[in-house]
Amino acid sequence: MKYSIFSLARAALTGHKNWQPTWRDAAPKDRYDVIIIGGGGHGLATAWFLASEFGIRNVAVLEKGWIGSGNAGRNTTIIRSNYGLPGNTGFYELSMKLWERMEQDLNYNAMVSQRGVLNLYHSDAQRDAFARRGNTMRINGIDAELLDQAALRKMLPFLNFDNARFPVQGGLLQRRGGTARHDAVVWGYAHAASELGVDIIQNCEVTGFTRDANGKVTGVETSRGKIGAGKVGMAVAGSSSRVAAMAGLRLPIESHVLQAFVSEAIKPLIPGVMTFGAGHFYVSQSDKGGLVFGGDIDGYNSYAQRGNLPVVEDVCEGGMALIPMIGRVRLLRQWGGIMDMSMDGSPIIDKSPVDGLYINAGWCYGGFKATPGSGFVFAHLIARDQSHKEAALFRLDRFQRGAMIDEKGQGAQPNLH
Amino acid sequence: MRGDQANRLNNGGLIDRSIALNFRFDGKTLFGFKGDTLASALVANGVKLVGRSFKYHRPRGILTAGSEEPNALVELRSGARREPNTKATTAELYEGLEAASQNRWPSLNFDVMSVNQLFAPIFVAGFYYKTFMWPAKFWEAIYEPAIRRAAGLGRAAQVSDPDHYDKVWAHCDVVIAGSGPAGLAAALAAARCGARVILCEEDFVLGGRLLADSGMIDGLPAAEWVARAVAELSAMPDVRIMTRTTLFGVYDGGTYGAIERVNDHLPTPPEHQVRQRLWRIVAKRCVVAAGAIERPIVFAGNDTPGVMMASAMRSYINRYAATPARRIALFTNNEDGWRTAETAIAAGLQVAAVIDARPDVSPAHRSLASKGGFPVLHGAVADVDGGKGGVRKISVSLTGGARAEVEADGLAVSGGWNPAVGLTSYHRGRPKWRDDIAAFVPDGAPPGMVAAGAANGSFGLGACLREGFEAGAAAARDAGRSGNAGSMPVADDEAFSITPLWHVAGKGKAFVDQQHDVTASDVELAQREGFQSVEHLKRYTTLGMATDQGKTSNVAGLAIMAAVSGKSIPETGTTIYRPPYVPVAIGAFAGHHRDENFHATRLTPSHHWAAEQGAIFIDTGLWKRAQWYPRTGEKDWLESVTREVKAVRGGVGFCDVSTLGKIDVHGPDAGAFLDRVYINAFSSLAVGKARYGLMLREDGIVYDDGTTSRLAEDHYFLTTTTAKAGLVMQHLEFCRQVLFPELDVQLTSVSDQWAQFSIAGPRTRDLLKEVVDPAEDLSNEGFPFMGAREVRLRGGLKARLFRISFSGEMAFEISVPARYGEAMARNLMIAGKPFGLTPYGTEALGVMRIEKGHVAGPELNGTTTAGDLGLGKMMSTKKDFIGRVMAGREALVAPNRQVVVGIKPTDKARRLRSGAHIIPKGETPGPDNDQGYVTSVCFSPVLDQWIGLGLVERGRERIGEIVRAHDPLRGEDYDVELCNSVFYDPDGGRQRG
Amino acid sequence: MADFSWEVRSPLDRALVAGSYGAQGDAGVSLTEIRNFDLVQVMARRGKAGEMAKAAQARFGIAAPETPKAVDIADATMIWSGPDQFLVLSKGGKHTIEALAPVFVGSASLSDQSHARALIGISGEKARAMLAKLSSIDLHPDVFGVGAAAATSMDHTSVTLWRGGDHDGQAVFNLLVFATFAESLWHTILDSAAEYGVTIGHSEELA
Amino acid sequence: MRIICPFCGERELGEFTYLGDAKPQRPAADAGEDAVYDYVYLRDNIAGVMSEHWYHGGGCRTWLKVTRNTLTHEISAVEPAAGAGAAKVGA
Repeated sequence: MKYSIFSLARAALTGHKNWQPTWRDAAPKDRYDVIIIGGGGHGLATAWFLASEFGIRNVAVLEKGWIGSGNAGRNTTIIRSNYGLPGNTGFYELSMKLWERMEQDLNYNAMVSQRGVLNLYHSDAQRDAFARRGNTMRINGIDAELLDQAALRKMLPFLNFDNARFPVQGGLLQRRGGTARHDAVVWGYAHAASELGVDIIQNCEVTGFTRDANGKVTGVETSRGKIGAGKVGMAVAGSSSRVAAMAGLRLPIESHVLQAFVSEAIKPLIPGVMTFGAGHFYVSQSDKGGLVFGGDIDGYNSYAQRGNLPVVEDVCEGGMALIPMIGRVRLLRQWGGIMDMSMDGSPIIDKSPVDGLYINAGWCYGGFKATPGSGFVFAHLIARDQSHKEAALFRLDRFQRGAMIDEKGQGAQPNLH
Repeated sequence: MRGDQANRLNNGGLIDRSIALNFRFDGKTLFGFKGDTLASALVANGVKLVGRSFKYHRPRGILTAGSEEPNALVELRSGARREPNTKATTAELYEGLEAASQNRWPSLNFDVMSVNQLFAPIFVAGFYYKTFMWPAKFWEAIYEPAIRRAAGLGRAAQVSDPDHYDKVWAHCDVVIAGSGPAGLAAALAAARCGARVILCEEDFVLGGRLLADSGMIDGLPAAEWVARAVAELSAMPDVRIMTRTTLFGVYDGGTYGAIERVNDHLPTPPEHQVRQRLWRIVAKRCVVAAGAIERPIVFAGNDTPGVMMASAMRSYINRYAATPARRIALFTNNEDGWRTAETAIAAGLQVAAVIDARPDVSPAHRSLASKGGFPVLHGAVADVDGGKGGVRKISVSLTGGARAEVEADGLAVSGGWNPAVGLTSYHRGRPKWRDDIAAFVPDGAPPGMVAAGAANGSFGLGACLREGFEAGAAAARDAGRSGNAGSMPVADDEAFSITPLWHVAGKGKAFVDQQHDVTASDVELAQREGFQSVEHLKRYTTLGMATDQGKTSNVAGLAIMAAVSGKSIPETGTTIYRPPYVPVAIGAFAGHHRDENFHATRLTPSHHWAAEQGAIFIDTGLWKRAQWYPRTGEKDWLESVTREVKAVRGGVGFCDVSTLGKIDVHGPDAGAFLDRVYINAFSSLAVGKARYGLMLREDGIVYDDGTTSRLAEDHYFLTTTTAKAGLVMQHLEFCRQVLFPELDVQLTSVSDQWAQFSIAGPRTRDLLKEVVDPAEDLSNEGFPFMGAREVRLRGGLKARLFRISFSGEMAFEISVPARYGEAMARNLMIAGKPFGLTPYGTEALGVMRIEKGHVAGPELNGTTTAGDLGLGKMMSTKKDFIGRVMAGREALVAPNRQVVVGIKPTDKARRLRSGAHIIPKGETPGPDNDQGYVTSVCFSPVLDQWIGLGLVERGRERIGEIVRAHDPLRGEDYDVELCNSVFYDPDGGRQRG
Repeated sequence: MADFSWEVRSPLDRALVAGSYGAQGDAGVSLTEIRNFDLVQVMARRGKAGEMAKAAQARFGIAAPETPKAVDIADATMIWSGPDQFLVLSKGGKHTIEALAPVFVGSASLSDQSHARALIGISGEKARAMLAKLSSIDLHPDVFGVGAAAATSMDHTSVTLWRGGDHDGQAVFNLLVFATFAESLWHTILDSAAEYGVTIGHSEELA
Repeated sequence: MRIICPFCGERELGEFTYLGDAKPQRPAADAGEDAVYDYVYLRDNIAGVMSEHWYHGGGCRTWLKVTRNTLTHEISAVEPAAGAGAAKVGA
């Protein structure tokens, strides 16, 4: 069913009684060409790209709960491609380009809003690091601007310029960055993939892999029975280690909780996305009016999907330090997502050592913005058995070879990335 | 009585009629009394229309009398203190209160955006996902700005919050949420047992529902019993009673968050006082006695001003002596709702009718009806006639199909009660369904927490007291208190019968979530479109996501979903409950940590002296460091810094370097220990000598560097960079305690013990001779390069002297105990006067280190190896050390790595900038030929040009090559030469001389 | 030849303004900085905790604290600072690092901390209420009695806190804070105490 | 979260710093690159009870081995690292 203002107006005449489900709630078949484990943004995007770009339509997406119940629905909805290291830079820009055409691709309004992403700097050293990163972006054809304090005073007069512990000196701005409505991304991919014949199977938890005599994966065991597959891709960030363990693999990944927060809805206050450079705080304002904000991970391994008070306080301290006018705005909800924190802060998209099993993992907090790009390159890998060139460095063996992609320079300590 | 409080009863209520308070709502001056909330004062003044809804801008009135209020949200106060979305139902009235309605333009009465109601047929749940997609560019330009302006509720202040907040810790055996009958009984029992008790009540008066619904406890009227209980509790030293305090969250290890609204009941906080205070309460046990929330029934027109929860109506009448209506109809599906009819009659109001959805009504209520002269209609409200002026007429579909109409100006609704299951569910416990009360009750509460009374689904007064008392006593016992809980308060239990009714089908908009304008048909649409999981329902329709967190709407929403999808309510389940229980000001979470107090500030021992000299300070981590010392007439920082560098290179200067991390490494195995943490050897270092050391992480990447001196056979003095001081200490303790526990070594941070100054320049020795006791031999022989030992200063003070140089000049670092730091700076200035001694800051320090090619933070960026820094040869092959194995991985030793190299523009007048990238000459910049970047730059007074260091692919093999510094961010592109990274005195003769 | 004066300056020399601060009326909190003390960290060598204890006993005539306690002797206080380690706080040069070195030779490593800390005495009716804003530990008299000590943090800064003998029936809390953080923490303490009213002073005597 | 430091008693989360899984042991000097790779990079990432290294940096500066459930954050045991204080291994 095509969505448009016209279809809405027609539907209104019949009291909206004729809308079809946004996606088909399928029951599992015996066998698929490709099974994707994980009905989040990445899994559904992979399925859609397999069907739309690579002509593989006999695809199932298996979701243990409801689609979008993992990190796709627990993030702060930011999209950007302001990365500085080879591997990341090109990949996130590929993803950004796919964001820019997503709604037309999917016939679903995911409210991709390019209101800009601004990273603030508070010292010469930070400015220099941003200059390096911004120039990397420009050399890769990505928009980037280095703004000084005068420009920021004009653009964001409410920042704490004059009374601050760490005065804002400037910022690196990517105007094409912004936000998207996270749930709508999930539903949009589900809608479009389903239209192309992909089976979306909810409440279907994978409990194991079936393997042939050579060890090749031949399918999965699930809470709804065995399902055969030519290839199996896992896109289960937050649970990657658990799923990989079913295939006997240990990953360079730890699971950590990242909290996020939303305030009560208020009239427009903050124009784009901004990130405090002297504390753990970033913020944007949703179309509904809530300030959506977050900070650092809690810092310890966790699968609990909830965090503790010190981080709430830390994040709000950052918020008040940067934007002291939000003191009387109230925090409405806090929640936690489980991050696949990799050992260098960058993702893994690669064939696994187990034949027939493909890994998409280790997204740290970069997962949401990567959704379309991840889906595309993972579909490419599964369809062609070859990495897409923009994902060629996201190899699983890069830690063995010493080829880490470590934007923060924190090394093999996931809670510091 | 002051003002026109037309709807104020002449008697009764917990208000102080002797204190009249004047307030303004939407510019109109009104009066209320002390003890009022803004909502009760509005009710007393006959104000029915208080707000406009989120999407359709429908007129809305007050629905509840508590923190679950979805509609009566106002902007409270003005200017910098404006607070959007403040619930009128919990805002205490104070003299001069100002409030304005929200989300309307130009006025509450005439709201242009109410035109949205005309588009309501299109504005169904999720409509925006289906449109606004073409043309693509229009989203940010046209659609979204319009949507953003229309959305949101109140307006936040646009200037810094002028009030203060703080955060406090509290510890107790038992924390209790709520001071209704269950909470008070729990507090009494726990406290009598000897427990340390904290009782949190979000209201400004203790008593909970007892404030509105009377009853008899221990033979006393409830109010009197409450007063006695409070008096007993107040007299106990280990009981803390906190009103205006909401327990909003539970965290791990028995940590609870509570927000105390210390001074929100005053126009502004008194001097030296905070507006609000965040409490972190550590409790062994928690009793949740937070009560229950009465829930609405979804029917057409249920959002008309004048439709109010039945219990709220009782609160306004009994507690505030304010009458929401003159002629009240009651719509109930349970026994409890009838109390409102009793209350209305007792207050002398008319009851128009009671519409009861249950087949049977008790004889007592029948006789009430006949005495009161009002009909009992079996059926349900089908529609409400009324607009912004409020309820006028109610149409009722009677059981059996007939219709009836009731004329009334107020409609009280009771759909039953939902226990407040928030706190008990915040650790992802899922509440369980109880058919007998048609409600979810707590299950899977966090460790140490128990619900009691209405919060546990026990609605009778007697049951509340009993459960509360038992829970309080048990909590005290569990916390190790063995006192006697005394006698349990006793009251009768009222009967509670309910016939669940969620939604009355009919025409017209029937609202589930009033604040977010989610209707019953939106829920049905979501089901039709496949959003059947409750989480999908919530996300698709935004049900329960408003500022009330769905306290009045969630259960009805999922009940309707259950009905349309043919499942039971427990099968349908609830969404995940998330803290905070009530929205909490961001300022309160931040507390003291804002503005200049955001983080602590560290000051060097000579800080105040430097400030006297007019130093410009720079933030380095938490430190304030002197960046340069401007002198009159200097036109910019560069001139000052250049002067400082020249003064050092040509004479002598000094700089406070106390910020370096300093660690005493003691013990017989200290040398062996350092051998394992540094890539180079330290056990071989002679006593009295210093050595530069480099540390790796276990992954083979450089972690930190610094000089370490051997002061005695079993005592090394290790220095770290300023940035890594704390982390290196932690790392070394890990090595000592976890990796190498067999080594006898002890570590102590002495960073704050020593004031350390670098004294550098060819005249350093001349200066030091004036400072150091003449008996000390400072000659090259007596104190050679990299020497380190204790010396005596003139005046007898002992100091440590290190002959090390970061500047490349003849230099010493001198340490004195920190309380002498300022005296040291002053004495150096006195002694150095003849030599033109110049204090220099971190900028000049940086210039000289770049001239000498020393690596620092920008090069030690967490991705570089010792080899990249040109220090690969330091890696010992004779011993194991942290990072040795991983440093050998193929990609870390690849020949094409980016390595440190010197960089200078070919045009000497050109300014070099950090962050510029290195591109081969003649090529178009792209990812494939991006060969590195400039890490550090300075203007070199020695070379009279800008120079820098960079990390460049195969850089050291390319000395002399001309490449491009490509800096599109700043619109620059120029030729630079790759050169030796040591620009100044490459032989090192000056520092050894 | 220059004429030097080696004047000592406490890290709170500038920040501390003697007198009253904050709310008027009877001060709820009293703050006293104690200046110019000797402070030595004593850390047992591997397997030498027993020998260290014996050495301490011999020197001070009383056992050094093995749990978080502070022990007063005539001219010094021994404050627990971690497992198998303690601080010796004294005045008048009797227990300087030079004086203690021979006592602990072979059993413990010593590190001079005399200049690394500032020492603040906190008392008054509202001392606990004020400290509750800074300290996450339970200072209830039943829990943190006279002689109790803690290595803990305030405002993300490491401190050593112990309860000395009561003065005029009121608890006295002693706080050792790192010197370079002292001024910053001092201001935070004043902000926390302002609502109760504060009396401020400094002293050369240990409480 | 609150951790009972074996030396200081129960303290709040903010006084501690997390490192990670305490199970992997640093390989011997001659163990080879694969063993060190495994130690540095690979994790069991347990969903359940896990032994972890925490540092009481905001207190007594002791490294601790904390047994904690990563699903519930419940802490069941805390013990000091082998070399905490003056402990002599094997003594």
